[in-house]
Amino acid sequence: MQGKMIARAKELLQNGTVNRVIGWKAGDFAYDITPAVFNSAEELDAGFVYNDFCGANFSKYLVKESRKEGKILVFLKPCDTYSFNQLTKEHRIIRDNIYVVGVPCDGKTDGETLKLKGITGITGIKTEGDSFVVDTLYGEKTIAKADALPERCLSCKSKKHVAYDELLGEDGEVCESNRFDMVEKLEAMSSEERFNFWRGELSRCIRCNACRNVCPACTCERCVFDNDNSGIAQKAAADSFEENMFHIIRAFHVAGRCTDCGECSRVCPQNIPLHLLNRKFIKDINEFYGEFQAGEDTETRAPLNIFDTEDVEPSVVYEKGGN
Amino acid sequence: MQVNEKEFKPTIVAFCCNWCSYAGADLAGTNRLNYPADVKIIRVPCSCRVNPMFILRAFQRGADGVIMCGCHPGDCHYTTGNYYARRRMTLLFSMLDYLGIERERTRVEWVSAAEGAKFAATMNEFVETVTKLGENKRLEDLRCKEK
Amino acid sequence: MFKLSLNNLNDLFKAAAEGGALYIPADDGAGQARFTRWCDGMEMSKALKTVKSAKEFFFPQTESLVDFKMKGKEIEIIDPRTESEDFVVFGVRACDARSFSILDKVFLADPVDTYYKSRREHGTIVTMACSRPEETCFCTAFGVDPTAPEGDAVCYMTEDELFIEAKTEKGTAFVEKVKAVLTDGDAAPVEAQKAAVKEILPKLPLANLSTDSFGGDKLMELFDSPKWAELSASCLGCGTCTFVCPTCQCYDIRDFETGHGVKRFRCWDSCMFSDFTKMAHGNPRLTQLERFRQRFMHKLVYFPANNDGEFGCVGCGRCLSKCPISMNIVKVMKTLEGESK
Amino acid sequence: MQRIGVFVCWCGSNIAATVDVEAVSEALKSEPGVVFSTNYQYMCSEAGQNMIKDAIKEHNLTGVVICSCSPRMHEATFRKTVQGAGLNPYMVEIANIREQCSWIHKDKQTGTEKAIILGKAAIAKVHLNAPLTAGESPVVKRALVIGGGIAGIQTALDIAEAGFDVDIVETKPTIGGKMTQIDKTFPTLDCAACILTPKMVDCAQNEKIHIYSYSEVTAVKGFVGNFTVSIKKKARYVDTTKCTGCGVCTEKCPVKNVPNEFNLGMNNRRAIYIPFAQAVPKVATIDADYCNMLKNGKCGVCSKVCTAGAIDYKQQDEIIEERYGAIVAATGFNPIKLDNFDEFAYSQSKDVITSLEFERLTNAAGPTSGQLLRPSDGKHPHTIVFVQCVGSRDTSGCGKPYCSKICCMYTAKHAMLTREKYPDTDVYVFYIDVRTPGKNFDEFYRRAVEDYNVHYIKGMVGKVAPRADGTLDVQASDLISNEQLHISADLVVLAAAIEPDKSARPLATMLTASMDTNDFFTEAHAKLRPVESPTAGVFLSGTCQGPKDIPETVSQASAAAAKVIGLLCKDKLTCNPCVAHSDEMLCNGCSSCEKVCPYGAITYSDKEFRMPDRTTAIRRVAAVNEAVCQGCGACTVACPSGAMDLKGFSNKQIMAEVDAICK
Repeated sequence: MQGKMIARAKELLQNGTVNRVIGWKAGDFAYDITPAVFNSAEELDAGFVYNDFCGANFSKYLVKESRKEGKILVFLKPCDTYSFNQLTKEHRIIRDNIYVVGVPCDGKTDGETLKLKGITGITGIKTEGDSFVVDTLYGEKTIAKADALPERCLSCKSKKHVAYDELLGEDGEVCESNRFDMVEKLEAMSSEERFNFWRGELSRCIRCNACRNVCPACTCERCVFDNDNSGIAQKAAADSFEENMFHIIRAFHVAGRCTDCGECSRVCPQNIPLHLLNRKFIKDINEFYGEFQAGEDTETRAPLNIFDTEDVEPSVVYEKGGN
Repeated sequence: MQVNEKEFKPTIVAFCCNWCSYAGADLAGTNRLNYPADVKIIRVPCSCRVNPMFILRAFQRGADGVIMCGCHPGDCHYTTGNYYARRRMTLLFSMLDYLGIERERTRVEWVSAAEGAKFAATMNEFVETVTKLGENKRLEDLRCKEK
Repeated sequence: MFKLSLNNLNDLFKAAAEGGALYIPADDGAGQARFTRWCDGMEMSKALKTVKSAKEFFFPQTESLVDFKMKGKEIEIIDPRTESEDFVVFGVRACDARSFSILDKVFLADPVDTYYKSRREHGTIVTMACSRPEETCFCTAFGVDPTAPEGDAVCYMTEDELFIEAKTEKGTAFVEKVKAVLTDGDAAPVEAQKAAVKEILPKLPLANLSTDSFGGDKLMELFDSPKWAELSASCLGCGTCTFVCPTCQCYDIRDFETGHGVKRFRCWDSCMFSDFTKMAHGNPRLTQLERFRQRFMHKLVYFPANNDGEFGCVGCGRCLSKCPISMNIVKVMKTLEGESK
Repeated sequence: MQRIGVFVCWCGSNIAATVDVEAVSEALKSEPGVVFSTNYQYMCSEAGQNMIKDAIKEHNLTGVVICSCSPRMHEATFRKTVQGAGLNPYMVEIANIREQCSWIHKDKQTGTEKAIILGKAAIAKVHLNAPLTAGESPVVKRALVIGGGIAGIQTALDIAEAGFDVDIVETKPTIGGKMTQIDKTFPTLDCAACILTPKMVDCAQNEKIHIYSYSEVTAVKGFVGNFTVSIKKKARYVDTTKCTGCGVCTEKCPVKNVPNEFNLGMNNRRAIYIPFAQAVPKVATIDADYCNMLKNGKCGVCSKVCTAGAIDYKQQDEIIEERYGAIVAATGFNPIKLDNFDEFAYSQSKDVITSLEFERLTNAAGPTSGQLLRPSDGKHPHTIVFVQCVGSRDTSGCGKPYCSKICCMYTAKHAMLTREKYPDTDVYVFYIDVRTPGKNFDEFYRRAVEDYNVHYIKGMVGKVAPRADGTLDVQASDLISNEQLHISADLVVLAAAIEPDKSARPLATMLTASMDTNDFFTEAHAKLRPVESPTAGVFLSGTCQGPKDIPETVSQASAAAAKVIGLLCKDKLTCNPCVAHSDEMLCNGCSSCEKVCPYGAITYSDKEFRMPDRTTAIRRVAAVNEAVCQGCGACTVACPSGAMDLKGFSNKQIMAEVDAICK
């Protein structure tokens, strides 16, 4: 696929369709891949990669990139296209300045996930069939790809591209996903258990803002938490309340807009399962207001910007089962 | 009320829309219908003005319960405001519940300008519920509690 | 040199925690390690590094500076500091141990930061030599020897034994305190382990990283390099690198209105943030390029310029692992290598 | 820092009995920013108001807090008071210590403590108040009425009567609407044409009224007092200024097989036609779908016979733009299509007809010249079955959930008139309920039953089956005797439900007026503002708001006209200053606010900005039209970046109140 992508990118640069390409650039190790803009065939040859570690979702970069001179080529994986549509819908990106090439994805992993599986000292990675063979300073390790994937890919919601100008490879289908399993598990807990679970998770938050800054739904010109005039600006979580406040408000602000791309959890240095907050809203929206997938198209109104006179009452929260 | 001096007195914030619920609260007053002084009302033009951050703010600053009152669905002065408010609060309260905040600390009630009695009854009931729960510990900000 | 069997580690911790706090790297429940206040039975993490560095013991993420209490129109000013207890941080790696000397240069220089100083005085650092360095490690580039960390006392861990050696007065006091659980040890296994690790170090992928192109005298060449643009292009402007960094020392001072008064506190800040060092007109560094450049110029140029050539990086590699877009000081150094020649 | 004055009212003993007013004014005196605090028996009295005015001057107050009764009672009073002392009226906040404190608490200590907290909240808010100025916007003194039925006609006539220009836009070639097709009107049985036609003529002759017939509204921009409306005048291929309405062309046109919509397709007309004799404007229109000349360029008869030279085959649709101060929607109704009601055999038998078709069959200008004849064979029917609630009060999803309101009365009218004119007919009416509230309505219905022996049967018709002999087998159940009935009918008349005209939905979108789930326009308040839409400057007339009979329609039409006149009388509109405001530097351009605004007050545009990084950027940003915004605040919560805020109820003001209360 990488070869095909480079070839196609070169063609599109050559024939003037685009003047630059946003893609993944190889790093020092097998896994430390950086999003980068490539301006020429030479630059593509020198550093463009597409492999199992290209997890970054480029759609947010387009907020800035699509406002620059000329048209940019962007490679989007299926789940990235949902974010792309959402941003198009919200007028955050200028669609006409972007040429989207959809690329297939079988799930992307990263160095941190491998480390969590106990593989450290990584010096090289080879793909052999369904496994990664990892060279480490302390010998070779083999791990099944399925075991090396992060949660967001194990519960992939769609392998279908919902926005593109052209596709490389076959398009996939919307997947049957078990992505709400953990939310359900939490819902079934007692209130106190849930409280303890979340306190445990959120207390690790260091307010680095990585979740927010990577989130394709968080593209505010200035975030309320950075705006001293908003009345709720914070810098560090000086109290456990502020940890809660930041994550609740952030999840609320992206409710109905979050496409569940999972970038927040991917980038969290503290491995906080932030996607479980967003998924709770998604699950509630599906249950209360009908199935809704943000970013599926560029027209449908967001669930919080519309209503039905017969909507459930807020008391549904007290009436439902569990504790 | 037979409230003993040492008994826990909750702090309750009630957001009331100007056109229905605030008027309903006024009617409760006009009819001399008692409800605990723990309830303090904040007037907003419409329930759709209530931002989730106001509710979190109240808990942060020491509220033990927050209730939002608006016109009955279909009767909004601005026609659609309470429909949006309903969705927002449903989702927000569900999220607070999910985070392990006692779900009985939050509530939405539709009170018309004619429902003074309902307003008073609702507040009595809500205060009783929150009093039973005791002090808000799970969504508190310790800095605000230091006297 | 003293030693104890790893089976008796809990006894060591128990002794160390006597009459004060002991912090050890422990599993955080999410597969990573963090310094945690020890309680009986708590096990030490096997991870090489904690997510956050040990700097927070002396320079916590948030710290109350002063309280103002208001009664009507009267304001009372209160120093919130209480007498600190002595504490021990156990298991600090060589890189983090070096970071304290960097932080000292900032906080203990005139005017002395009394908050920091007080914590430094109350803290004893027990370091742990590295036995399994990782690919992201490059401390040697900054002159750190992972097999021989600094610290008040130094530990070495072999298969089944822990060796401990006091280096300072505080370290001696620590060893005295826990002596009951120790036996005399022989330096040979430690030396053997050191030698084994020294075998590995040259094989680390970043072993050859050079600081030759950097330093206080390379200011303008590096500052003006056109390469900052591509390096910073995908930076998200988050503070991950800053907050996991053992040497980043920037902070913001903010007031929090509690309803009864104001709590003035300081908290970590990041030069990568758009609202860093905000002045009347905003952040003086208007673009992410400038903010990004600031962070690396500070570590590689400004800091050595003001501190006798000492770099503001200890090569712990946390930013390499944690940057959401895998941009880091190593990539910056490799890209800019030669720019100043 | 504000200089705040606090004024605690005793309200006689209403407050003072359960709140220690002295303690309240004393406690609030030490709040930051408070420079003056006092209490008085009746703050709203002249003496009380003077006390406030004097204090403002003496202490240079910049903000005022009044602890008194509900702001719903005296907020306006005190705003005027402070304005009298030179302060901005929006620098006043009221702490409601009567309705929400003294009246509900019996214990004086409790009441006093709460009053102090409420006072502190008001002080906290007033600290953040900013002077607000109500904007003004001019009013274009011209009204637009969309729809030229009896509702639109009446509204237009009343507005014109008051001296304002008014335009009627009607999609059909003539005004008059549904009423022109009705034969007689209940309960008085006067002839519809006789009472409608003079009004149509009045419209045509009134120089204040301009009729755009055969025209449609295609776009609406602007806001109350200042709408700009695009109107498409569809090509009728006849120059209306030349056509005299002589009708020669409609007799000579060789295309004779065009279904005549005026008679619901029960007879034919020509390709060039005048809908009916009393049409206004009385000019011909060429039906382009049928005209040979327009279809293939072969014919031209009408042009040859027209002595006025009015025929213009080259005419094009024309779009004009006009400005209005007020818009009235009067788009009316239609009977529903009966496709979902196969059981009544409407599509299978010509002798199953709708009530409106029945009107035409009994109308002297109808296809049978007023003779009640069966459509299938032209014979006189002897047994007629009327079926009510066809598609009304239907929760199955096939029809409409609401009551169409007029069917009971017109069915009684049809039954009665049939029995009167043709005493030899048997007339059956199947009903669920007979609903006849209205002046002289129930008397009318009872006459049908008692004097005219119409057989009213409570029950539903299950099926109508055409028989080989041409009769219709009506199978029904009589719910009172609990019997299954078979009636052999010659004619079955279905009281089809009525629904809003299809043009209403797109019009509502253009007007940003809201609609209910049945596509009826929603009113600003169901009880108290029934002829206004929630969108300022848009009014509702007739059945576009809900099912109505003629008298109700006419009263509502006049009511809407009164509202329009009230608006057009003003030279300028004062806007509510507590409106939303967008901080352009924070705006993301995402359109969330625009989507939740019930008034269409938010618009987006691309603007050039000097950005904090010293670059120039074109950004899509929201702007609030202060004349249209009503200040609900829905947008402020939809906006994630906090760019939208509400003046007078800003995020920070409300949070300051929260803080003060929760202390």
